[in-house]
Amino acid sequence: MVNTYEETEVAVEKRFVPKPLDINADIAWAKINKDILRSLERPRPIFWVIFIASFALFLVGVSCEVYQYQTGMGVANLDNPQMWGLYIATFIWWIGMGHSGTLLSALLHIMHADWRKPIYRYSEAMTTFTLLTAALFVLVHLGRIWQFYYVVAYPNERWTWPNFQSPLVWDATAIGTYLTSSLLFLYIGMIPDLAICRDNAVGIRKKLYTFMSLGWMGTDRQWANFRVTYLTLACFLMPLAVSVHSIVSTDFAASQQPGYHITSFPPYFVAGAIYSGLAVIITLFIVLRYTFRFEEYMTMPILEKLAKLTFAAGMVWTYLNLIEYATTWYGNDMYAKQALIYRATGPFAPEWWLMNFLGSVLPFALTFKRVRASIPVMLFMSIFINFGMWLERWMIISPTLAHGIYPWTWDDDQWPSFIQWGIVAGSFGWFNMLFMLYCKIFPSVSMYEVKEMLHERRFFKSTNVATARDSAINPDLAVEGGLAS
Amino acid sequence: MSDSGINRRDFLKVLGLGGSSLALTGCGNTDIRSGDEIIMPNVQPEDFVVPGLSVFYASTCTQCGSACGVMGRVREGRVLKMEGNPESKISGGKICGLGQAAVQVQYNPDRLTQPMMRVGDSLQPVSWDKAMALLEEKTGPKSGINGNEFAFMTGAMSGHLKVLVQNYLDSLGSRNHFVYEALSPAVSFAANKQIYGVDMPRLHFDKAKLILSFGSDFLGTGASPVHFAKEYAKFRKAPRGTLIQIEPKMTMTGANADRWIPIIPGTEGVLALGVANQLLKHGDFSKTVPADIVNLVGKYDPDTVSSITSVRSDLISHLAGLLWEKSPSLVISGASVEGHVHGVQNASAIQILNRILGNVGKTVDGQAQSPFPQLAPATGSFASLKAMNDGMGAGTYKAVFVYGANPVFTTPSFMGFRDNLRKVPFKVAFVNAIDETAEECDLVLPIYTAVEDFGSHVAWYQPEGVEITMQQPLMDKLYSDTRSMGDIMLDLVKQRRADEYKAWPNFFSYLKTAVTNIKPAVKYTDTDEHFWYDTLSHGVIHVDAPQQQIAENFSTDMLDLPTTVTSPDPKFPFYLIPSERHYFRDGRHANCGWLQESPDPLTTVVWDSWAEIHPKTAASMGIHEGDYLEVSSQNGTIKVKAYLFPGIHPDAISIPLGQGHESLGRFAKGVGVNPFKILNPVFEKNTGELAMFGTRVSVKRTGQSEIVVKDEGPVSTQMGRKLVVTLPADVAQLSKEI
Amino acid sequence: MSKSHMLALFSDFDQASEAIRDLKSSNFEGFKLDDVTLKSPIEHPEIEELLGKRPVYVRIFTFFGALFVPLLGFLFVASSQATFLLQPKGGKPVIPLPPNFVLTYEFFILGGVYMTVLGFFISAKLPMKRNKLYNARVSEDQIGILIKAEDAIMPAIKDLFTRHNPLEIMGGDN
Amino acid sequence: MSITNLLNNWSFYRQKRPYRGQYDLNRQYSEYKWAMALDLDICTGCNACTTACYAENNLPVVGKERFKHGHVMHWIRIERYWDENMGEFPEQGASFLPMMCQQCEEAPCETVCPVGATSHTNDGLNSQNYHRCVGSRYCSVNCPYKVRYFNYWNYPSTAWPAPLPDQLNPDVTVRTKGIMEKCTFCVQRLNEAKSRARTEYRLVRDGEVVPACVQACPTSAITFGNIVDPKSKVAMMWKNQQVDLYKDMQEKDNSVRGYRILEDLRPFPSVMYLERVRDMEA
Repeated sequence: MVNTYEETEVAVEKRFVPKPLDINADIAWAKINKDILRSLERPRPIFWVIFIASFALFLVGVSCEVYQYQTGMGVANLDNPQMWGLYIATFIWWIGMGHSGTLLSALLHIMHADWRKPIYRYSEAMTTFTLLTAALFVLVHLGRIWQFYYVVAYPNERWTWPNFQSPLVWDATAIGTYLTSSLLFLYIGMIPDLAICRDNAVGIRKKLYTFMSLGWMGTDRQWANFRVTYLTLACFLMPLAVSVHSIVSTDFAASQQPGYHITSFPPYFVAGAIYSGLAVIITLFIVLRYTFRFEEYMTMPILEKLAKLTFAAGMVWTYLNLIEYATTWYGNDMYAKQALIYRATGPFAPEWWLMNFLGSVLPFALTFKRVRASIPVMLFMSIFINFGMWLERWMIISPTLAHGIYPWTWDDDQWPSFIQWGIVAGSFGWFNMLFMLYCKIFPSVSMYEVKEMLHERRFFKSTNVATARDSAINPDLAVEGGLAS
Repeated sequence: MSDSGINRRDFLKVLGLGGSSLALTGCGNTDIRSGDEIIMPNVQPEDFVVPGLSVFYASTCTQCGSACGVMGRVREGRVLKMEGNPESKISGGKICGLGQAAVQVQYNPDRLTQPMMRVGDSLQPVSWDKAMALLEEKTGPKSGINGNEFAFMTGAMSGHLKVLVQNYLDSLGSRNHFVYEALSPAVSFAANKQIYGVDMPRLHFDKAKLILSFGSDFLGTGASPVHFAKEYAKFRKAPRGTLIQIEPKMTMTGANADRWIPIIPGTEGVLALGVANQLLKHGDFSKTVPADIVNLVGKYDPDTVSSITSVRSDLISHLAGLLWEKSPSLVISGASVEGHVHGVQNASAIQILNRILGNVGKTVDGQAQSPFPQLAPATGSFASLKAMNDGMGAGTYKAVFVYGANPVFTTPSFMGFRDNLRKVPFKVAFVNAIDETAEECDLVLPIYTAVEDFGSHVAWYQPEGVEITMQQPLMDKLYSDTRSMGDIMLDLVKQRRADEYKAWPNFFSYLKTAVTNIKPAVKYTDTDEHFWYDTLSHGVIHVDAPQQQIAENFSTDMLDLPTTVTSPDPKFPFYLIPSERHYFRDGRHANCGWLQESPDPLTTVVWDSWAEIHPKTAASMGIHEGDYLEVSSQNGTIKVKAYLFPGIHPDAISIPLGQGHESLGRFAKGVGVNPFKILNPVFEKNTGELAMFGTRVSVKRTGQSEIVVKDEGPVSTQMGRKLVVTLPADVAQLSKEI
Repeated sequence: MSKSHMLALFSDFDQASEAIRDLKSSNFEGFKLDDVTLKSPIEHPEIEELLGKRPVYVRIFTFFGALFVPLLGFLFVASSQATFLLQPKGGKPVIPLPPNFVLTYEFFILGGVYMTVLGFFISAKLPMKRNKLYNARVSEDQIGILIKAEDAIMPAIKDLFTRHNPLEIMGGDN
Repeated sequence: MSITNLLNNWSFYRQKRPYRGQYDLNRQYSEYKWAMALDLDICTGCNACTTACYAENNLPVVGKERFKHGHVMHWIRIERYWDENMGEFPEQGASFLPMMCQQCEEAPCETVCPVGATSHTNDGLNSQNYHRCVGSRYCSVNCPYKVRYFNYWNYPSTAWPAPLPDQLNPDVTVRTKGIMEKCTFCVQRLNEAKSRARTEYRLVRDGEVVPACVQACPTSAITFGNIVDPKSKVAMMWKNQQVDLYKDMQEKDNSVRGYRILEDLRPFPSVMYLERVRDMEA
């Protein structure tokens, strides 16, 4: 029977439970500009202290590299079976962190999940800088760093080209594509905000922003093009991000080294990448929220959502991780099995078990609301998870190389030298410097999109019930109404 | 007959065409060093030096006593690499790593480049004139030194240099030519002399179906490793012979054996008699074996032997069975058998088996009788060292020369050789690089290396016929201030016998004359000149000589071996095995980087000394690989890393010789330890040789530990991979192979 | 006749859209709807109902980029492999397909992204010069309506705007 | 670098290797395929080959410290294995395995080099181009035999104190830091022999040229030659041992000794080993 209008309304009133809002809807738009532009103002002294510290750390890395450059790779304490070490491990780790930034931003944009809006900007920036950091390791790890350009396909009279069969060349291509594309994605998305900066800046900055905002005026024509472009880019960037880390994984999956030669590596790496990326997003979320007083924009519900996502990603990674062990075990390939046993019992056993604990057990803490709600705890969680993911990369590289196919060259007593550790540490200094500079030059929260968010909120608050009612009668309206948030 | 008559240009042309000698002795082309910074060393090369073209010159390897014929690859006036000389019956075109390292002796960064004279307690460089003047003053006619006050110690020598040395001693009226080799075959020579009446019989490995080797590492060390390796290869081809090795510590030969049997050091002879005991059961030997020997052998029943030797009694009869069915066989003994108090008895007991099996004449045979006894090698003995040491101790000698030996390094500490040497007023060493002995000397003279000098050699193991191997310079002298040992000896002889030797301005001409005298012996019909160049270009002279007749006199008194278990001294529970590394021998070439870095075949350890100990023993003592052990005998203690090694008798501990130098340059100094030093004064009772394997030691953990630097990884098996596959001999069909 | 510009600022979007709807209904001559431009701090797709769809050419660029760049990429890779001294590697063919497909895929993304961005700049006429009637507040929280019309009708439009109580009206007065 | 080139030679560019007839006496550029046969039964593990290689190929002596860190550069190494079912004593002796670059036909190292520094020559060698190498060390990671050695230090300035450089072989470069190197089958000797043969309008005769290790080996355990020439010793041995260059897995009678190491990984090595024989009755 057809139910009457009243029945429906009552039913809806009963059924509809308003969701907690990600962001308070009544912030004045002018205030948004003010708050966020404040983060671009002259920094406090503590900023410079941290900046100098990071720079010093970076210098440590540089000096280590210079020493290695002059003496030879031997100082890194790599040896015959252990041809790769922390450099490659850390390289994968940085690349991995680069994933959640752009990937998440693009994914959530396509899915109209508007809680991405306050956090996507700095995540994309993070992506860019992690990629830049990762690129350093590719160079550092080369025996003849001064010949690195041989890997680039450039025309020359000798008709020599890179070997396009090599996964390393795929890497170079993929990372190059990813770096430039996500840089463009970041820039395009930032143009309206640059316009805002331009309108509020003076002096040299005015010139900079004027140049970069390309004369954006927010006309409806510009907005129309902007919408299409941004969506298209998002659609391209999602598969790209996935492809990048699967290609990184082929460096190993495509080789014959037992413990590398595993079919499930591409998804495994992507999962790990997203996992660690989310963790670092949380870390930066908390840092920025605290430093720039962004409580109103980077709100707890958003952190909560991130935490849940992290847990989900963590579980995906855990699953693939276990799958790797299981397939190795039941696949019963002698080489791979020995390598696995060696990882679990050999000299690298402590790191290996710690890795499994941090990666697979620790995230279960995220199932508790009290954990998700506590900022310091979340900070530690995110950092430890990322440490676990770094260990994972290392456990893929070193123990397996130490215990390859050929027993004569097995090697139990190889440990990274100070040079390797120094360069790894230096990379953190490098990343910090870049990111801190970025936060002071460009808005780390997207103003115009926060406004859009509020706009929709206002719209729904006025029409919440109505929409709900319509949705009860005609569901596709509900979608349009954006209850998807 | 001297070369003074020849026009040098023609001379060189001939050589160039003959592709033979780069005879640069005294020829004044640019010094290699002067061309150091120039891309092509010889800016104006002699016309036989074709840039970019390498020429091979025949010579002789002097790295050990085997006197292999070798070829030196020479390019732009520099010798680059040593290869075997196919015309040499000894090397057969092959070469070992030790021989390869000859070029590193030549280009060694720590070579002595000028004469050194002792000033106070340090050696200072002097000019050759001064040095020779000093020699003249101390040993010349005017010095009034008489023959008994003079001693000349050399390593094993043969050929014309030896003749010259002895002539010099004659000119002094001295008999004191002390030939000393730390690892000399004197004991086996003595045993062979007793039994076969010859120093060294010829062994036909290729003819044998079974080789029963008691501790003879013929593949690694010993008489002629390269030659024996070649023979071994033939022996392994179809019909494939079986090699059984019985020794306390696995040698390279043992590692290649079909069956390796560990045994208590020194009891090999007993085991041999035990085997004989079983062997006699297989048939009637009443005609071939004297009754007294049969009776004596009768005492060694398997159980007694087993209890003495720790070899399972069933194995003994098994061995006898094998020997019986696989005939002809060959039973040989090696250093670890002979280096005991009753070494000769051991060796004789082992040779008994050849007698019983009737191998003599089949696989054991006489060498060719050399028609040139004066060139025959002097292989050295411990006795001569002892004589000289006592003489020095008693202060008999006013002057001592040392050449080709390093006694200060290789003598056990109980002899106090260093102190005795110091008592001698005037000591001269002829060396390539300053070693421990040279450090003690008053005058150190830098001589040519083997690749710069002329010479002739006769190996003490001759495969077939007699092979005189010629040594000729492969390049001009590297350092202008070095001289040929031959030239120096010639000058010294001329001190007293000037007119007899005036025909020869230098050793080159002397040697040329001497060698040309051999011409009739080889029925060479062409001119002397051609004979000389022919000889040089081929590098060897083959003289077919009649075979030595070998006797078979066995008597029971050669075989008085203990029939009861010797109870070990509780204070020193371990047998010390000072093992001989195949590229180190007595350690004279420890300053070659290649040899230091070439892994020991069995342990794969490099750049170090180590103590091999059986895993079982190690476990019982709580020793792990890399633990520092204190190995002490009555005469001293050395600290050395442990290496757990399954191929050693649980009651034995083995430390390789050749390391532990206190001198001899950057590559050798301070590397490892020197087990020579802790050897006990135990002597072989028939010959008085030092019983190298007779020392007992105690082993103590120090608590320190360090990684053993080796090529081997953490595992020593194939871990289930199909890397080296072993096929049972009865399955393999070698006869069908190519 | 000369044309001139006028910018009206409104506090929120509803007022602005009302004004435009009004403007639309009252049809002055010599004035086209294309001459109306909405300036807003955020995107308002709804406005298209009033002003009609604005032309967007980005997709065409994207299409060609994603189509031809990978093709060229493949040819580039293949021909360079063919010319690289003809050295077979690891028994694989000189031009192995699987790796080249991976690279082609990257070229596909690359072409797509770059051409899209290029298309955006061309289609949105960026970079452009701001005309003098730009007001910084439209980037903050106000909605601006910029119209271009004949001077004759300018006063009429002006009081049409004033009816929708704008915050400010700039230009158009001469 | 043209499309016509691609289209004309497409099938050639798509040819997978090794294929039968790839090496052929009548083909101008691939009438050689160098191969080895190594008899493990008569290899005594004496290391003469290793030292010969040091002398011939200018291998640096790295010293104790660097050897400890696995930086040793021996292109050919002798491995010593104990039997897995060994009791208290190794009663059947040890197994020695000389291991050098196997010059695989389907070499795992070649595909992965980012700059194409290592690739296959026309005479079937796995060549290493020192000038092109950037030192990513990927080839070594992917080498199943781990026979590629990396210059971790600047050996030219440290490993040869004067006058040791005078010994260096002028036909072979001295490798600087940061590049990969490996056994080349003494390619300098092969090339010399090939050009000599070419000037005399003939092919290299069997036994005319051998690598340093083969020349030194006192027991002649290693046989080297051009496997394309059916009359060469090495070719006859391969045939006799039922080892086929183009087959990934060998199915053979159990009395035949020939095999290639790690065949199951399908690298198609060019070195055939002959199984060690032991008299089990002894």
